[in-house]
Amino acid sequence: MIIFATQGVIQGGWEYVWTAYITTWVVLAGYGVSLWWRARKEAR
Amino acid sequence: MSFTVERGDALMLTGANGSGKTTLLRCLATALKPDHGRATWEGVDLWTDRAACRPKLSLYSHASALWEDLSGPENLRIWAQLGGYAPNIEARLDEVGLELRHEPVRTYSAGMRRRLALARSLLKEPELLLLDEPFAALDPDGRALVVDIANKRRASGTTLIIATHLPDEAAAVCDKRIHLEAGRAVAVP
Amino acid sequence: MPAGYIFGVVGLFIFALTALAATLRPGGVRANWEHGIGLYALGLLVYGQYGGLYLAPPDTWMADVARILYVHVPAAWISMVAFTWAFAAAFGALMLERPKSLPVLSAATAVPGIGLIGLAMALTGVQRGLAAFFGILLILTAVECALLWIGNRFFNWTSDTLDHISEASTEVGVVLGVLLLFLGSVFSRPTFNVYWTWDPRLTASAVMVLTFVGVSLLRSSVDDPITRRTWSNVATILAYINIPVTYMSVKWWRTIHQLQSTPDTLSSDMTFWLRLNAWAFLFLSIWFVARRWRIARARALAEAPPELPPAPEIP
Amino acid sequence: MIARIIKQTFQVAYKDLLIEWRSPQRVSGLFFFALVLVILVAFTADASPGVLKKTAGGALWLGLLLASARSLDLSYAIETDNDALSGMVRWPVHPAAMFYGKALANTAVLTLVGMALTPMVVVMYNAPVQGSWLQLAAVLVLGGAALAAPGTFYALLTTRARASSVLLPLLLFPLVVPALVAASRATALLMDGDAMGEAGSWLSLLLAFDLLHWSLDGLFFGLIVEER
Repeated sequence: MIIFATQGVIQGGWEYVWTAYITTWVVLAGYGVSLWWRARKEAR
Repeated sequence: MSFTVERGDALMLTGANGSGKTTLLRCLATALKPDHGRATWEGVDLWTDRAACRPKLSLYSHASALWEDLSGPENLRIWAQLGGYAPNIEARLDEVGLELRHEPVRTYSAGMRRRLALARSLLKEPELLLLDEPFAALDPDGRALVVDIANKRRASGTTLIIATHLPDEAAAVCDKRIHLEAGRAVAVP
Repeated sequence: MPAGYIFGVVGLFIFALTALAATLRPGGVRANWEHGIGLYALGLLVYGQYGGLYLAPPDTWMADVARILYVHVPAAWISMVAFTWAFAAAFGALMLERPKSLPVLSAATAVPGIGLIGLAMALTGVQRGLAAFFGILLILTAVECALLWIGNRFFNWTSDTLDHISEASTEVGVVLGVLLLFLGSVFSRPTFNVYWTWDPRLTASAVMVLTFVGVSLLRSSVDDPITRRTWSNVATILAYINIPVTYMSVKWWRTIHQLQSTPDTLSSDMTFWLRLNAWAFLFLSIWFVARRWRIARARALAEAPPELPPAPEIP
Repeated sequence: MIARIIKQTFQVAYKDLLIEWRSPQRVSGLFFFALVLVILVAFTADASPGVLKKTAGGALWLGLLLASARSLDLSYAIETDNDALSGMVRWPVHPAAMFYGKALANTAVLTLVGMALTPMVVVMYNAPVQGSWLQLAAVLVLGGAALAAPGTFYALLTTRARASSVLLPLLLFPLVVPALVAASRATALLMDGDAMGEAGSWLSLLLAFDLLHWSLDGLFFGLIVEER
């Protein structure tokens, strides 16, 4: 768990970092796939 | 299709529903940009120079362009002011056979609205008067009135183009006729 | 030159080369030329994110949580960049409806623009800033008009081309903007102990994203192609111009001080990874815009009316 | 040319206000709509009197904003009933005159509703005006103008687009955030006491927003009013 900066330094917090990175990848990859999908649908 | 009207001519457009009469009139009235081809008035392109053409044209159609909450004379007065035309309201109302009434247009009957809308489109004293189904929703008296007004305008040099389902009525005004079928001019059946 | 820039220069070089090759290719533009920059962006993104997670040093105050910055800050910058493209393309689409006015406007903005820059050199303080700002604005307008003229004259750019680019950029900007808001919320939980703070940056970004969502919706609810083009271009321009005003207003409204997330306040190792990720996001969004542009163009072709025979000349 | 545009502007504004005058139930309906919202904000916030006092400015402008969306829709409904709008384009009324005329009329209506609403807010939120009434009037006029200009612009787009009733708030509300923030902060300061003399800077932000939108929207109106 995170302790809100009592002495100025935040400790740990890797779960937030992982959430952020994984979301980024999911959003970017998801958008890329949606573009590919829509382009294919449009080509037909 | 391609056609020319001379100044003071009266042309009748006939054809079934959806044959393109209204679209053609709207293009001529600068209400619609022609997708293809062009129309000119005395050498001036109707769409690209629409600012110059608009004061000379008037379209009378099923869209009456009236404000429902204002009375008939008020409607006419405001339209006259907006265009900078002489607001001779009583004479205008008299011309289309309406009395000076101060109830809002909301309370008018369909025929009275049509007459008021006709009075509005005549405010401009247009060089080219486009009439889209001018006889619709009018009683026999009203139709006779429209024919009478159209003939008077024509005598004073106004060019008329009338789109109608009733060629017999319009024949009292027009001497030329174009019959449309699916957007193309064909021989009169 | 800081180490991070070399990746940007390489990427822009790849982009310019592939675009030029595609344009000059005899027999028309080959499809999918933009995959070059896309692959480069993907490689850069993998490397940058790995570096952000494991190679970059932890921050003095925020320790490992600061690693979120390597995705958060690029998303913020590049969504802004995408909206800027949308704005520039919308302006271009409006201008290309009157291509003859382009050289005139270009000259008419370049001359006072250069004059203002010259004036800025002689002035000091706020006056200098104002003169420089408007000078740069005018020169940018002049440059865009010149580019539009060249594109129109030699590369067959039309109003539609730029409208499709604007449509694509708006969508990419909205995707990055939504991502940005989510990441901001994830970042603010461990650092401020709340998921959302009404600080100026956050509020202004949220309003900006919502504005452009509105523009996208407007685009999808107009049927006539030409009406849609004009309306959404005008709406894009108004939405973009509103961004600085929104930012100023919410800044005055609530001023909670916040660490500045510009490279200058971070250690040089951290700036390197930040720049690398920003380049990766930039090239990725170029790729996205190009892909999305193709879809928009295909749709426009599908809905275009069939060709009619030429109209007879009016005598 | 300019003289003609100015003349037409006032004719259009006169026409809109005359229509409002002829059907006063519209303006009074707007007033009560805004009033209900102001009351509901107080209900749902369930705040202590001190906090309520601070939210008075925000509640007033929220009520006005939501009422403005309705009023803008209505101001185009009178034009589109019988297609008077296209009639004006072809008459021809200059697009700038149409925009400024309608925007002026909308400003007048919104300011009027705001002026009627202010005493209600003062009483119900127990927020007596401590600043100058003149400044408050300026906030109401400038704020009304700031909602009316982009509103007049976007309401035209949305009346002609599909799904218009959803689209207008989505386009308009994010855009007027600066005006809303400035107007509600200035109102709150004038009601709650302006110790630091900040109301002036909010007024200037409002003025800047007004200048931006009254100039640009008027410029672009010609592009959107024409049905190609």
